[in-house]
Amino acid sequence: MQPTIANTNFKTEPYQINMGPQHPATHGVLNLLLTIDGEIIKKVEPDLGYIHRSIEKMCERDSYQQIVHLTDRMDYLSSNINNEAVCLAVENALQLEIPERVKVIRTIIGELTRISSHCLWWGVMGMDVGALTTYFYGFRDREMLNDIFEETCGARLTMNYNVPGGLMLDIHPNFVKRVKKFVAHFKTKIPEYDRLLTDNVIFQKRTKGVGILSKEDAISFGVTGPVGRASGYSCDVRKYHPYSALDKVTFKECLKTEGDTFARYQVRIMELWESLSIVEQLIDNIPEGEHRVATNAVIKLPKGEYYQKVETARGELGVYIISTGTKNPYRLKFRSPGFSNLSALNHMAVGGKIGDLVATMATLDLVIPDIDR
Amino acid sequence: MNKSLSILTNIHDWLFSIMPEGVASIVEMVLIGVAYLGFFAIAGLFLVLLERRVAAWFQLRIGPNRVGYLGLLQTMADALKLVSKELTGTIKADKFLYNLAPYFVIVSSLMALAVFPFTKEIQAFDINIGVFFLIAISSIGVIGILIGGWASNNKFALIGAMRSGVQTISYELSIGLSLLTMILITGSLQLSEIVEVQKSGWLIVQGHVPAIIAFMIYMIAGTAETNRAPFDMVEAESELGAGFHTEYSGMKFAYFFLAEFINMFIIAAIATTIFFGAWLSPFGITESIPWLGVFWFMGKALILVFLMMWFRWTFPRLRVDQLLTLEWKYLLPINLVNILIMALIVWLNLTIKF
Amino acid sequence: MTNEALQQLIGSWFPNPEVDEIPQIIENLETSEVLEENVESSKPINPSLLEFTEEGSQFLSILVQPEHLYALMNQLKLNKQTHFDYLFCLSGVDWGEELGVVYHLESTTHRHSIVVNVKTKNRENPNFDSICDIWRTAEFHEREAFDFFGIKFNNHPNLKRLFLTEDWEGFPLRKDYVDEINMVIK
Amino acid sequence: MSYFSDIYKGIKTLLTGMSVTGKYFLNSRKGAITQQYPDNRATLKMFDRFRGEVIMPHDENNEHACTGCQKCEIACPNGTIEIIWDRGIDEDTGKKKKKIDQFVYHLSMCTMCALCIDVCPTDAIIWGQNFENSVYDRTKLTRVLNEPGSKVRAGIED
Repeated sequence: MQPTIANTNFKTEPYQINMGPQHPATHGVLNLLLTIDGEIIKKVEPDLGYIHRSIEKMCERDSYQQIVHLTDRMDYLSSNINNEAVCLAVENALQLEIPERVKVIRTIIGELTRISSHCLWWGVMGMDVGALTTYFYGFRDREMLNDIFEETCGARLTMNYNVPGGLMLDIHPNFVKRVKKFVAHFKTKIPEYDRLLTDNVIFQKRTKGVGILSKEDAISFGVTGPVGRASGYSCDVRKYHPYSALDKVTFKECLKTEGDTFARYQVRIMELWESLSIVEQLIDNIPEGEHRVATNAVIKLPKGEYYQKVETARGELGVYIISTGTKNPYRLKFRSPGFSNLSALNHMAVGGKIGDLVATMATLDLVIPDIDR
Repeated sequence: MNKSLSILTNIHDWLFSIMPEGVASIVEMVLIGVAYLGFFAIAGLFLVLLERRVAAWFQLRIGPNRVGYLGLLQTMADALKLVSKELTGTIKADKFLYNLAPYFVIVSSLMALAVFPFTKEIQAFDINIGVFFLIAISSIGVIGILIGGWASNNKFALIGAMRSGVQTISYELSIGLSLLTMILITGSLQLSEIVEVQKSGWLIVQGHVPAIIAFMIYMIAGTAETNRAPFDMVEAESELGAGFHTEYSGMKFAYFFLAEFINMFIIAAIATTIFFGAWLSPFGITESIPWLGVFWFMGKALILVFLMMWFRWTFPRLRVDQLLTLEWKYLLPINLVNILIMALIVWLNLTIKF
Repeated sequence: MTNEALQQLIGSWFPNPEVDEIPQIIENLETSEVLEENVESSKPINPSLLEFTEEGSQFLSILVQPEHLYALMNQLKLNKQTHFDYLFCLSGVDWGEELGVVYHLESTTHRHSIVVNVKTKNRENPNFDSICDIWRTAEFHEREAFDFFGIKFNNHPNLKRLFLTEDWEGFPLRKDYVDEINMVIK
Repeated sequence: MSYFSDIYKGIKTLLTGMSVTGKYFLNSRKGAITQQYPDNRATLKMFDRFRGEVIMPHDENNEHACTGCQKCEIACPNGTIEIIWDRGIDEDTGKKKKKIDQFVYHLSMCTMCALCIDVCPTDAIIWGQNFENSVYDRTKLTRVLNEPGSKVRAGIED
């Protein structure tokens, strides 16, 4: 028989490629082992640990003051909120009475950190879908925030501004003025973000109906933060377990029900507005008072287990401390939001194309040190 | 004839006077080839610099401003660096094809450069099927990309190359059809004649509405043809790293890179020739000084190049299936209807002529 | 639900057969009507197979035997009254002599939380049932616990090292782990 | 007709996006956010609280405020600070008193967490605003903060 196209055994088979650890879209050293059939993704298997520093083990030998600075290096984009989580856990365990001033300042800086993180995310989101200019616009606005942080805390990224018992230093005299200036500036920039990227027809085509995560799956995967809220899962720790001064402000939880990439994008843009409004409510009403209460030089937590949740820019960060009454924690576990969010990536990306995977990953807003801890 | 341009004729005459005819024409060809090669290299480097400066201005940056006056020598320095770099490659690559691919890409874009009427006199090769030649030549480059992507023995490169194939096959149609729309007015494929026709009004004015639609389609398809954002599926750095040229380094990479920018210029130059009257000045204001035609040609082409850069630094990238949807569901049907309308307009003599 | 009510309800699922005169069989657990009756009867808490404690923690904490872990977890999620559908933390812990896993659960409908502890004395080959088909987030967290504590989870679909390389020796977060080169001990 | 309205809306959003970038393009002269770093050294000033490096200020008599209490050494998470001390005779009281011999600071290990400065009872160490810390030799990052021949300022007690 003559070989013809009809009887030739053309076989197609899925193949594997390594996306990362050096890849522009993985935002750090994350390795995704993709099984793809042409362009269609069959399986995504993350390979982690490229920058694992075992912070949990280091915490077991450090004092509680020292642990705080390690948390800066987990999710470096919401470092102040991470600091706050550990400080709150220690303060609750010691049953310290924290001055109102500290609570308000912590909340303001926490929300500014969230804005800063979302600014970076917005820039990178644009870049991941191919609009390279967004990156610089996002960073321009973030720069103002970094300057505010630098002036008050001394550092731009790894701030270590919180200590158990309050704040390391009082706010800088320029702080209020600068924050107000930023709020006024940023209010004109978010509509510009919308005009440039959100409304863009190509962007909407790229993101709508891509990487869908249902509410049930979101809960089952433990997906929190903007990603969970875009699926209709109301999971804002600031609402359900308010900490610091968050019970004194009014803000609405940004919820969407579509659960696709565009919904996650929109939730983050809405959160920018909400965070701005929280900052506005508090910035004029910083109460006078001490910025710190004295603690023992050596903090010893009473024997027991303590769990503190906070809402970082990525979702719910949990700090789980098991203390045996010594100056070090017996075991300290960070429940990092990125780790749980990443676990849903396979579920969301399968069936999509490589471009969809990149867009989905961009809205998961992964920070690799947060996953690798 | 103006003095400055008669130099070219003088050289031609002098060459033929000092040597036999056969030798003289070969020497002349070589000279022209070298001149175009020089132009090619300088234009490529200049376009890279322009792209970087324009990108910087869009992005609140300053751009390269260190090497030379205002950074004008920046790309020269980059080229020097690329020349001195090691040529790496994968072990199991198909060596012959792997090395061939960059030349394929760069030669095809160089060939296309030959037919452009920079002014009335400066046109290396006034072939009578000019537009057809351009369309044919400009799609050879994709074969180089396919070869390079396949021979690299890298899956990312292969995906990029395959995307490139899909993209070029689709968008060739739109380019061809939109140019064909304009050919209906001129009735000739020869570029010099197309320019002649435009002496009574640029084609985009002559053809009014369908011509503008054809121009928009041409610009979209042309951007796709050169694999530039928002159609840079081939490179798609956030998806494929670098796409088809992942495994190329040094000068071989520079060839791909230069070819991309020259292709961008070629697309703009075709648009200039077909839609905007090539070297013709607006309203014939500088008709008395023919050598200014070069200036007009370059100016028009650079404005179109700037437009493509503006696209690139504003828009997100399309996904590969949306790319095909755009072509087959939007551009192609509109284009076909547009040709009909244009035919009607030409038939009923509704074109605008001055 | 208050912690007392939770304790009463959950405790009734696993009665201690040696103490209780009316042994409740675990197979009955699939039907939740039976359970609701149990609550309504509001009999005093039977000495259960589960140990409850609220001491030293803000959550109600349960200590369960490894063999009952999966049934308990399944019930905690499926039961309408408890409905712990959100596993927000899964931590491996080296308790010194024992190895254990701590599960933090929260219900997104009732907004109550609970902690489930499970421990084993077998340090050579610690073994628990995997719960990753109940909460899918557990798949990664269990791999993490396996990676750092060497705790094996039965029925886990893909139990292998997550952070460390495949050829890593030992389990770093155990208290008896020594690495004289890379670990700085103060 | 949604086919044509889609095209119309699509093109409109694209042009809106281009107007945003186009506006920045036209204002590029004054809007640039680039810091041309080595050129702007003269005007570049760090904030007062900027954490560049730990320094120990000395007054005109070559005296510092460090009593050698070693609280910073204990507070440091990374072993960045090493204090080499011995006991000297206090000139006023004649009693034996702890004094520092060398205050060694390993900048290469410092994470700028500010715990040492926070804990210092005499404000002997503060933040320096120097940020150009890169050197070619790693050993240059190990510094002795107290100047040779310096001593504790009189009256400083922890």
